Amino acid sequence: MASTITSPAAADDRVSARSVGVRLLSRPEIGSLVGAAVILVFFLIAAPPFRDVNNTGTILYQAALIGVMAVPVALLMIGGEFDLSAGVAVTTSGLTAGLFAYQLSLNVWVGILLALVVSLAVGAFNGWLLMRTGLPSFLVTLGTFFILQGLNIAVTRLASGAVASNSISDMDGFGSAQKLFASEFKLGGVTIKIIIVWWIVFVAIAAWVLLKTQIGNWIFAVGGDAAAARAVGVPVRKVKIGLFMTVGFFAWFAGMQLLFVQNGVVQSGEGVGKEFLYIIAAVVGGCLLTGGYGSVVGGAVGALIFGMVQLGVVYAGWNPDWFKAFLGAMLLLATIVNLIVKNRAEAR
Amino acid sequence: MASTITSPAAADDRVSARSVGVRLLSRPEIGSLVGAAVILVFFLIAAPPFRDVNNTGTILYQAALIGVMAVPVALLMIGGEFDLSAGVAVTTSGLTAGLFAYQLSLNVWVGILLALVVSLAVGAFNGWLLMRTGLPSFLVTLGTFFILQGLNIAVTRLASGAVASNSISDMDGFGSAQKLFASEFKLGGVTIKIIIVWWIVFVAIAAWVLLKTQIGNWIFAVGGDAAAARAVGVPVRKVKIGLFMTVGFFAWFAGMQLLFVQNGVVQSGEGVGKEFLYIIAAVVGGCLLTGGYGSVVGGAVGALIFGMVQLGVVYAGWNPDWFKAFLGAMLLLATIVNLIVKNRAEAR
Amino acid sequence: MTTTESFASEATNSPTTPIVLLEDVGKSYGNIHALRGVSLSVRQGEITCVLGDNGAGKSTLIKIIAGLHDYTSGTMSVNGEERHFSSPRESLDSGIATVYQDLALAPLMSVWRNFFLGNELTRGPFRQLDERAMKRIAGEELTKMGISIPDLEQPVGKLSGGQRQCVAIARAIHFGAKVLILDEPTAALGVNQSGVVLKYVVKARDAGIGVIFITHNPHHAYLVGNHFVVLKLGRVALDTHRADITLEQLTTEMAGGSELEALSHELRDLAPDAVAEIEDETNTGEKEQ
Amino acid sequence: MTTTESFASEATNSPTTPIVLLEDVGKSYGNIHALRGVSLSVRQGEITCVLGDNGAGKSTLIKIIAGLHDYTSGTMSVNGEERHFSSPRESLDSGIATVYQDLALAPLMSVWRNFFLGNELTRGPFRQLDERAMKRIAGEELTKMGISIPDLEQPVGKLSGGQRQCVAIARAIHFGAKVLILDEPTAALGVNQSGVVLKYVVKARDAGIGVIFITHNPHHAYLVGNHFVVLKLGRVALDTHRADITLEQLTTEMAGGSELEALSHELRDLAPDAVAEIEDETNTGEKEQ
Amino acid sequence: ACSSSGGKQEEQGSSGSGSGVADTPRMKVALITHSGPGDTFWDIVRRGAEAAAKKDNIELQYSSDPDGAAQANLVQTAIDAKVDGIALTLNKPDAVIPNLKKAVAAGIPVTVLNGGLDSWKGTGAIGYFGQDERIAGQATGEKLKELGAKKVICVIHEQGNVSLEARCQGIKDKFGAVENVNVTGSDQPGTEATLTAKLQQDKTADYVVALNAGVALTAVKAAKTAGSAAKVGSFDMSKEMAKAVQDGTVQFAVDQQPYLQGYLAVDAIWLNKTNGDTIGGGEATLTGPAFIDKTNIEAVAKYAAAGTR
Ligand SMILES: Nc1ncnc2c1ncn2[C@@H]1O[C@H](COP(=O)(O)OP(=O)(O)OP(=O)(O)O)[C@@H](O)[C@H]1O
Ligand SMILES: Nc1ncnc2c1ncn2[C@@H]1O[C@H](COP(=O)(O)OP(=O)(O)OP(=O)(O)O)[C@@H](O)[C@H]1O
Ligand SMILES: [Mg+2]
Ligand SMILES: [Mg+2]
Repeated sequence: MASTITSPAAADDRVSARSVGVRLLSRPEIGSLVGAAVILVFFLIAAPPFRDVNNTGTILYQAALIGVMAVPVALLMIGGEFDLSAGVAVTTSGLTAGLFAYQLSLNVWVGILLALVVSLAVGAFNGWLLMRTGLPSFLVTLGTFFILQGLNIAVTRLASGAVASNSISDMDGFGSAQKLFASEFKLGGVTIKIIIVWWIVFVAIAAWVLLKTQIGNWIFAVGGDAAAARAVGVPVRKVKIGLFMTVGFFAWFAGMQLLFVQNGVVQSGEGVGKEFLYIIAAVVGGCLLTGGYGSVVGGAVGALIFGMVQLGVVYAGWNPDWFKAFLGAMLLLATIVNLIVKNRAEAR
Repeated sequence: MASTITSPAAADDRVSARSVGVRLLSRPEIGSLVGAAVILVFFLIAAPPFRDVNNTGTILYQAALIGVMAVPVALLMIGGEFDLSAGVAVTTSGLTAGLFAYQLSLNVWVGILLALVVSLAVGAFNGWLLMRTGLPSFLVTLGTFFILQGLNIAVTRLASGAVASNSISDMDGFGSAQKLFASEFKLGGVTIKIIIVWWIVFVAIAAWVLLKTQIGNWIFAVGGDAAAARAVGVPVRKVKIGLFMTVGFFAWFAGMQLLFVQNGVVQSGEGVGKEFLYIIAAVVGGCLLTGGYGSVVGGAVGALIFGMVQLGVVYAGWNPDWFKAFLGAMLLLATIVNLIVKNRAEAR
Repeated sequence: MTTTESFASEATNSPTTPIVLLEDVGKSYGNIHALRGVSLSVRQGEITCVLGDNGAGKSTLIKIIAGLHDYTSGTMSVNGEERHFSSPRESLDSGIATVYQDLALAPLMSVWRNFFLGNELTRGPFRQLDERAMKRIAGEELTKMGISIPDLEQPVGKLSGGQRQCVAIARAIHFGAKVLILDEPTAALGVNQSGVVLKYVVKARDAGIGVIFITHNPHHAYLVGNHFVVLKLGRVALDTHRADITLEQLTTEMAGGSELEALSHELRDLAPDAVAEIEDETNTGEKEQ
Repeated sequence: MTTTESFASEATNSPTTPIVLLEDVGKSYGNIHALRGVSLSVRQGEITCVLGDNGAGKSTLIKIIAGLHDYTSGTMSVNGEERHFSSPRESLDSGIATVYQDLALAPLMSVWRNFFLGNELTRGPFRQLDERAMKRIAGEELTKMGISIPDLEQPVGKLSGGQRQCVAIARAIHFGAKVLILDEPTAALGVNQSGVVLKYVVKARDAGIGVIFITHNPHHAYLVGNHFVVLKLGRVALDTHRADITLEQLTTEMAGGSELEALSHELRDLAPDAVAEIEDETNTGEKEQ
Repeated sequence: ACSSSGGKQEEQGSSGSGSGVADTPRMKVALITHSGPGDTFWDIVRRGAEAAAKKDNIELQYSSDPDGAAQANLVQTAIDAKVDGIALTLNKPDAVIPNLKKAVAAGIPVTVLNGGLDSWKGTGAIGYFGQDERIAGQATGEKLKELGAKKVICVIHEQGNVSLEARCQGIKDKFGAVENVNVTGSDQPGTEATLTAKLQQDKTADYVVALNAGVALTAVKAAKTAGSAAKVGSFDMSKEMAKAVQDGTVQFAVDQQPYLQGYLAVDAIWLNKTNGDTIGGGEATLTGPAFIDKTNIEAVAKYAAAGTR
């Protein structure tokens, strides 16, 4: 009698098996992958230079420029928050390194380290203020967005007397740093910028962290339902601040790329508006704006879609007046394909 | 015996009375009002021209430029959606009226009507696509944002051969339309642009609709929990499409204001980025980005705060390099004041 | 007393056409077939209890009738007409009011706004909300259910679980027209409030309304039901009238037909030693932890 | 059988220091004073039932112990130390596991991820999630509770109400260390599953864990409880040991002390004419609908 | 960790245009442009204006907003603040002119700089300092012909900007084989990728004309990445641009002397206020175009390095 009650529930015959294919199809990034494939095929047909494998490097570079920052932005979005300051934070990082090294005539690497500290501090400040005030992250990071934008210009002008940082290209350590952040190499005829390699490495690590570690589980949880996560003991505060600091870290990296790809000069007005490109990449890649759902790989695919469309229109040689209209139509196309794939997967 | 059960529940003595003051304090817009007051006092002290009552018109005008569109954007946000195309839709409206009237040599009012039709259609399209695909509104309206931005430039160039619409200032009906949309009058020394009057009228009507009508109730409900609203029979689809069409209507109005304040010429590249100012105004005014909470009056106050800060920095004659940094700090200040007021109210 | 008695049996035997009739209805969520070949009829003045294990498909069934989901096979007719509701509005317009298990309240809206959501009272030429009337009615209805909500302006999200449930039930009862569907309405309710709800259900039935009542409490079911449908893994396992079943049998069916010695303890007035009996089972069970 | 018997009385009489001790605790939400002067003790190997009407303050009370809210007056000591938990993590680290009434599950996350949320198993030098082990354990624990969840990768948001509740309970029981708090755990559960949960509760008690059990079902309470606390409008209205009260008295107390003729019907095996009796009341009631 | 090369330590003393300060009464002049923040070109304009202000004992208030209506309202705030003069750009003439007229009506002398050649007359403004963008474009077209270009890509870094469109249009007027491409000026790496793609797509292009210095330098890099032989010409100067012209990586720069625009626009107000002068005699004073290439860069490089050219 007792065994009847503790015995396992009667076998449930209501579930038809889902093939591995269908299981795969229900991953958040798959829809955007199919969307990317559609866009790729489209441009392979419409834009002859797209077919030239040598141009792959250019397309990947365009994607990587958004894609690197899309990694932490996707993580942050899965964790339920926004960072509107992500775009200008990149400029802040580049400026910090450039101005600091130049003004104090220090080895470039010292400036790089200082920029890292500043970037992490900006992220930590965002996260701290968010948790401290309970304001929506849209507002908090909007504040830092404006503040950083202002500081970028004002401090640069104070230090260098102009609206760009002074060139550090002839200073000690520049060469080695440039090699790390902004060199390029040939791979069978294709010129590959090193940022593409870094991008792939970052995506791989972040995807692994998100799906296969405790931290990743917590990120999903704080984004899906912060109250529930807190109730079962997830350190919501730490996770969110950590996410903002991750954005800081990546902003540092992107800032260094910006600095060294431009021969050691950063324009202080740069970066405004980029935050939305990162968010767009993450959303196109299947991240939910409300948090709790998404994938890092999806964010990368979103960046790829965006990069392909941007350059595809150029490669196709279309009238540039229509550029934005094409871009919009393509984005809609990619996301609707995304949607159809998802619905198909769920109906099976 | 039966009466015992149906009898009213025992009187609950756990609730201490809340004074009218505290009740008032817990309205969503009050926090931002206090924030606005703080900013006002700040600039009254810091910027002498701010004290000159004759300059009120300038400040209100600056606020109204954002505030008019903040009305439907706040409603939409309370209804749980975004519209990233709101900024360029204004330009689209102005261009449509201008180009159409000029190219076909029609009475200006015909162009105005056509622009209304187009604006409403854009809104309806946004809403329809949103409901049809179930995509987040961020993505859908991002698509229309790019498409409209592209069309604005491409169609303008096709029609007028330049990047601005042809002037319609000498055409029939221009004078009467300008009187309606972009005239100004004196009120005891203060020059009041008519858009300020319209703004106040719109805010009053929208606030009334939101708080005192069935539609308003439904807007709160679809934003707070669309599934729950649908379950009790609220026509979620219609409400959301209606909200997008409201944005369309206001975009039409703002477009007409743009057209007639600029003597019948609209630059096709204008409007990009303004959508965020509207959203900022709504959020600063206490609307929840996730929907279901907020107020129209709050959105108006948000626009006022933004306008005051923008001009206050100029009136104070501060170094413009620091402008954005001040703006950010002021925004944070205003929202933190907002928060403190709210918390105080709730703790009472 | 006799009235009811006869009413109940009348309903049982009456050949009135059902208001809602489901025939062979199935529903799949992707690869999960939550309902398969379910037939059910709801008649005027009759309480149909739908019972069954967790995940048996009860809520899915009522969501189909409420218009929240569409069914994927079979037919549903309402008032003799075959229908596919595309939204809950259509179901409501056919006179079907529903209390959902997950409540369907907008958490940030005040109690009275939630109460009247979708059925707002208006007045005047501008169809302004009649706030005063709505607050009064909402307050009265809730008081009648025996709960005290300190402040009707409070957002629903701040109420206790049971208070929220009462709001949903009071609303459905207030607006119910022909069919009233209640999905585990008493789950979060206190003893007092449960009694009130059961009484309301009976009263609704007597007013000629067809009621679908979902519960895990066989006592509640047996107390008011005219007709019992037990679902098991998405299929109808039992469909019987009150006259043809005893409480014991019903309870056995609800527990999935397994032996119920142990469980029946909790369904009777028990002496403390019952605890020990349960204890026994635990010891025979093979869980380690 | 005797073991338990003696255990129960032992617990009742034992002078062991309480693991959790609340003295004169109060809690206000703004202008609502949800709790006032509540004292309560939770002892090892004892089940404390907290009972009371809807909105009486039960959930507020346990949220204080669980570290979700801080209290505004009085003192709480855990393991003899006075504590103000600033987060549930602190409470968990003191060995207190809680099943919340509103469940605390992340709806978009899969069942197994929810089960282990905050207590993930890892392996290898990189502390990678041990998915295989977690899925196995989650599956086993849920099966033991007698529910079948077709697919552990399914998001929790798609489960039925009872299935969700089972996930939360199974998790708390699996990780419970010293104190187990259950806020209306059986509310959405079927007959079968309720029985299993009650058994688990008893088992936890016998393992020396202190249990706080909130329920609206006096049978469930009386079946397992050693100690009963009834809250009324935020104050303790009754605080007694099992030995000092009968089920009838307890039920009366729970219903707020009102006359319970009518309600007791639903608590006993009833013949069909019970319906008529309820009917009677309705007729005497003055509600017009 | 000091650097052995570069850095501030090697910076040369900057050449000031320091001369005496006028003893005329202190004045307040507002400079209101349509520039976005952090733009090198406008930084030079501002420097010119500041130099004039310093010399003339003027307190300069700079403000800018790329949005037409907002710029117009900035003019209104200047009127409200009762400044003694306003220097403004008229790139969005229809938006700004109404308030310009108001300023004039309020007795405030107004000068126009940089943009608005076609619309400043009749507004009551006392002078215009800038170049005719269309003519500058046309001159560039001639120059490209001279240089033997066959196919030109004109890079617009702000889509829908009237002056930029006019430059490309001017080139087209005289040269013909011109194709436009849009980039985002404030995003250098993105600009590089887009230009790379354009050059990969159009292998016949042998000249890229950028419309500001930053984009031109990016175009040089893009041409290298794309493996294209295309040469680069540019509008506007900067420190880096001067170096690029010296190195021969950029063939020429069309200079409109932004420093001069800012300087004259402010100085003209001072002259008007203190001496009733008007510069240009009711006609526009053109500050460009001047072609700077290898032949004459030496004369300019020094000033470019100081940030005044
Ligand atoms: N939206 C959905 N998508 C996928 N599966 C679902 C969905 N809703 C319910 N299910 C599944 O359908 C089955 C039946 O669920 P349902 O909610 O109808 O059960 P129930 O009988 O109401 O259970 P309970 O008594 O626990 O409320 C369950 O296995 C559940 O996991
Ligand atoms: N966050 C909150 N803000 C304001 N008031 C609250 C909040 N949470 C609960 N309350 C109020 O406190 C009182 C007690 O609520 P609580 O949830 O503790 O009741 P409960 O005894 O658990 O009831 P139930 O049996 O219905 O779950 C109620 O009146 C409720 O409205
Ligand atoms: Mg259910
Ligand atoms: Mg509770």
